[in-house]
Amino acid sequence: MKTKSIQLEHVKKRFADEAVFEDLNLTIPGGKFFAILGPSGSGKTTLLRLIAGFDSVDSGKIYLGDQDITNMPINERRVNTVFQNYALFPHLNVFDNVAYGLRVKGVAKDIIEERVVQTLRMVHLEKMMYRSIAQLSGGQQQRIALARAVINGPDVLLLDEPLAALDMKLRERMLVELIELQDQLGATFVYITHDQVEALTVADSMAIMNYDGEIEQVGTPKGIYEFPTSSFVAKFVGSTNIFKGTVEITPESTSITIDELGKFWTTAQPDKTWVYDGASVLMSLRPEKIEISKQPQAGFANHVRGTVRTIMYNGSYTRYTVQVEDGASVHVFEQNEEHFPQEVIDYDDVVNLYWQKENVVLLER
Amino acid sequence: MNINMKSFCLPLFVTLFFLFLYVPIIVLILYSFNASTMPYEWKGFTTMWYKQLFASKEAWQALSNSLIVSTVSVFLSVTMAVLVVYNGFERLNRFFVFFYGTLVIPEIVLAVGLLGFFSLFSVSLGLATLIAGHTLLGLGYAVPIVHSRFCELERHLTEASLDLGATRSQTFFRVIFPLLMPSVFAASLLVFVISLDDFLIAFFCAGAETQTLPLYIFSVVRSGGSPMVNALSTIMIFVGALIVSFIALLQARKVVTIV
Amino acid sequence: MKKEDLRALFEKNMQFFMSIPAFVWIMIFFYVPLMTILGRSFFVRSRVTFVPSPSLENYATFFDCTYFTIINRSLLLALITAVACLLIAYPVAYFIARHVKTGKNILLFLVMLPFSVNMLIQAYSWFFMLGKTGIINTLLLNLGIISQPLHLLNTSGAVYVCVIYCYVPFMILPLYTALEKIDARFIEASLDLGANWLQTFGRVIIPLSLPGISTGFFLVFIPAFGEFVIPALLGGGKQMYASSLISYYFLTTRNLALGSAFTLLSSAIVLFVAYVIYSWLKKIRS
Amino acid sequence: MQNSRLYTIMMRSVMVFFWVCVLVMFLGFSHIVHFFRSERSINIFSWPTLLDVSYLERFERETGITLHVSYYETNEELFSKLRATKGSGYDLVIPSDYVVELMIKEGLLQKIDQTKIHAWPELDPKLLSLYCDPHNDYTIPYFWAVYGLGIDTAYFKDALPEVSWDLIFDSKKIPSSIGMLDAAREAVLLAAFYLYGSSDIAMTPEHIAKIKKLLIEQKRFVGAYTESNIEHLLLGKLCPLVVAMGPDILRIQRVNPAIKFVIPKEGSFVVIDSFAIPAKSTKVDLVYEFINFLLKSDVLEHHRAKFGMCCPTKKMQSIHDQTICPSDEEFAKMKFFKTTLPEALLNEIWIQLMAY
Repeated sequence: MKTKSIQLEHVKKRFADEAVFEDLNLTIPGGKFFAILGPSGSGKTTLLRLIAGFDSVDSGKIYLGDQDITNMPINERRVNTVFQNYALFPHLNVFDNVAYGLRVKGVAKDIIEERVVQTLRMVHLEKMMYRSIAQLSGGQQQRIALARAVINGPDVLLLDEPLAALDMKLRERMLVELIELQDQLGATFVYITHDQVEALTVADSMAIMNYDGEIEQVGTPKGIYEFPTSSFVAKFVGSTNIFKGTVEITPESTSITIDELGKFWTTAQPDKTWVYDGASVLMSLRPEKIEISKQPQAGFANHVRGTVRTIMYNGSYTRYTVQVEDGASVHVFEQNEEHFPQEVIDYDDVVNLYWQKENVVLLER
Repeated sequence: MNINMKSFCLPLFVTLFFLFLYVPIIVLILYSFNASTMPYEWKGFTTMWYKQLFASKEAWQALSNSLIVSTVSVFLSVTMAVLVVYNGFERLNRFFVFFYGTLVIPEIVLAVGLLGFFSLFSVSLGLATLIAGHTLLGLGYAVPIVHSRFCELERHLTEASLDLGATRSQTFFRVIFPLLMPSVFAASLLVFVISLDDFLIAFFCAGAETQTLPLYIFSVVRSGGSPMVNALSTIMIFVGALIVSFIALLQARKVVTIV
Repeated sequence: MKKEDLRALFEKNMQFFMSIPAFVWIMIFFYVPLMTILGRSFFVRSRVTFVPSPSLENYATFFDCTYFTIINRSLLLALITAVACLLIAYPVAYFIARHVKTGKNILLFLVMLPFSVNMLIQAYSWFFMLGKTGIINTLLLNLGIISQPLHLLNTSGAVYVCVIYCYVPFMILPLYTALEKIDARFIEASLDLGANWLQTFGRVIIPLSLPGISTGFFLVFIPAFGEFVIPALLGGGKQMYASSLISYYFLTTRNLALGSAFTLLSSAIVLFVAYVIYSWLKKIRS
Repeated sequence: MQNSRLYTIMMRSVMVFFWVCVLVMFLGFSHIVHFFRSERSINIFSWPTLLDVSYLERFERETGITLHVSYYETNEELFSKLRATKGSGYDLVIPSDYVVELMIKEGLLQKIDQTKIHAWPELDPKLLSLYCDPHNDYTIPYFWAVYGLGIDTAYFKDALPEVSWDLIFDSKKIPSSIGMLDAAREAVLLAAFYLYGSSDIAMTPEHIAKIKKLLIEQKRFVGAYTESNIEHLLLGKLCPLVVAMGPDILRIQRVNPAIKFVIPKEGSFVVIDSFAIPAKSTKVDLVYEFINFLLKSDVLEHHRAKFGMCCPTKKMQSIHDQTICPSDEEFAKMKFFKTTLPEALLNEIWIQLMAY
């Protein structure tokens, strides 16, 4: 199974009045699960439609492996798509839907029969072979759409928010199945979603797109979550606290002074050129990286005091909003490890917030 | 008081209404069996008018003209409608309002316009001009019906089929056409009935040689009518009833929605 | 332009090529004829030079009371037919929509059946109803209401009755759909708030069915104005309606210029009157 | 990039042009059929009630000349079609006398050679040298008929009124309801004849006003304006008296003998349909052959029996039904529907009558 990467170079696309992509460059590694995450309206679906060939680029090139598929007709691209609302053919039953791709290419009947049974077994729906589409549930329809695409052995499988219509439990189970399927087939999966949990769990690597259709960051899920390169990525993937402040660099330490909040230590960040003495930067601090307690704690580089304003119990964790002296509020996540914790934090309690200086990320914008 | 008014007057009014609707037709059918040549007195039961009708060359000529024109214009208008809806959907969508013109303008303006147009280019009136008019009428009905059905279709079906490797024509014949089939069928039936019944366009654009069924009936009825026309009307009533019940059946099974 | 470039270009525009015939047909057989009507009515070809020059000469002939009586007669026919159809169709549509529980489709089918019959035949059937020895006359004679047969045929009364007869189904369908759509809860709410049956009818049912009424009205009004067959068959050639005058110009006297001008004039008037009624109905609705 | 846009536009206009050509071919189809018509064929344009199809087939069998017959409903239709094609497209037309005058003025007809017509000497002299073609250079008289009154004698029982045009114009003498002609020219000229003894006079505005008043007064009594529906009026007892042509009443008489055709004493109108050859026709000798066939006495007799019209030859005079084909001296009193009023004025009067 040759693994084909996808390359988009200087892609420009305009729809009537507004430009979706001005100058898009993206490389999607072959044979991997690649997620494209972005708010709705960021043009991620248009990106998918460009790769699939439903829309044509205004200028720029798209490569599949080393083959230029920019103007190749839809049906000649070794690319298959799973649509958000499945687009199963209502007048065909399950067998005919799955067999459609092979039938149009004129594959022999018996081979079709065998391939369909094998693919349906892969999605655990071999019993549903001759059912009509209307009789299937949402999850089953989604799996049939998947089977219909996968049976053609494409180099690239495009998934346009395929789990959007499913309930939470079913979605988790489908994510696992997708990952197994990708390992089994080895094809390049391109997964479009606006749900960060899906993206983080399923992707080997992913790209974040912002509202203007630009790619903010490309990297592994861990890389993007832990070390976002812009406040947009930080806020969009997971939630975070953003503070504006100025940097102070001394030979042995680097610190950042947040207006009215005080001075906090951070690690030296030599690779970031825009971090110099006196530069005004943004500081991103993940809520789960903050330790909250009424009693003072030791061993933490940074500390600040505040009063608890809201408490949201969320089952596996509790989310506090703590208001610090100058009015800024800080979100803190705390894992509920015990049924009966020693220290119970309540509304309007005065608490201490501690965090290590390594857990802070400086951002330019 | 008003409760029994409603429960008594309304049903009475409705039965009177149905009488008003059906008595003329029943009388018409009855008189088709009337023996007297003049449709005034009842002279006993006979079916000779049906024999005479089947023997009359002119009636058969009118019927064959009508059938030729109707089938050709149904075929032309429905094929063109399906082609324009399937192929023109993405880019030419905003031009679809073009097709609704024929429904708004009174039909006499259509007929008169065609006659003026044909005489301007000295096109000799005949079957061809009649087919042109009826196909135009047909397009006015077929395009909206097929277009509304096409809009109901899942937007991505065409793309899904292309994505799975089918060519555009394979997509059309394997996915789009089967799904459009009910509306195509309903449109053809409707256009066929309209073309068969159309009088105005035929009256202006058919010229003297080609006589369609409505023109034949009109010329006979205009000169006082004859029981043969009664016989012909009875047959047309039953054929019409068959077609309407067929459409009602289709509609009952939610296959096709026109109304 | 090499050969295969041409081929590729054709391939790319194949969709355009397949979708064009419908547009060409509509353009040539609808919009061009309309232009010829416009052209003929506005341009007068001087007898001598045959050079068409724009002039309102054709329209001038129509600013005379005879032509307006003809148009008024058609407008009156259209208006009376529409109102009569409304008064006849509304109770029937209401009965079928709200009172009939089972067999709604059968009743609707029975309403639609005469509609499937050609209008010519419907007109012809009224020959037998209204003739001197027709059904109505014999009925009235037998009942002794009249002494000798009435003169019903070849009168404008016959034309009105037959036009109403032919156009009632056009009115029933939109009314039926509008009445059936009214949610029973509104009626219950109105009754619950103390309104009696008549008030509910006036304040809830009729306003909510106004869309159906206006659709039905126009489905009857505009075609009834252009009615040509029924006056020709049952009117005894005594009174000219708009369409009969149009056919007189086009077929009998072959004066296409005046015919086109009159067609445009009468269509403009009927569409204008329709618009006035439409906006009046809309004002009631809001 | 720019020229591909240009090519697309060019390609698309070629496509549109292609479909337009297909359409033009579709419409012109009937014209093309005209071209391929065999040499030995003639196009005839005539009234529907003049030629019997079975006899046309007999002619085709005997001579091998194929006949393409098309029909017109009114003289105006014939005249406007011939004028539109400048006298081409047809080889033989059969216009009524008042249209012949117009056609000759517009140069739509070509001269005929009287020697080629075998039956020429037998033609009834009273039908020759008419007002519209004094020297018969362009026309050969064929069938003719006279207007008059169709009376249902059963209605009047024995008190048959004295037959005159008062019966349809004088409000005191008009019976309950009458059938009137539904053509502008005939009705207006008939009214002029009733008022002024002849329609061949210079019409002044007062004349026209009086004609209009007369027709409008008469409208109250008119059961129906029709020429094709008189059978229904008479037999259906709707109108006891109708204005009609002789042959039509003759046909009704076969069904109900009580219906008689009478020519009013003041005289009436006669309409003569005659053969004429359009200016641009090239098959003149074939046409002569066809005319000679139609003027043969047995063919004339068959058409007279079938349509009831009066024959053009003297010899047939004797077997005519005297009531509908008047003798020579009565014929002298007959008038023609000569065009004494401009057509626009005729139509205006008629529309005002109809609008009333």
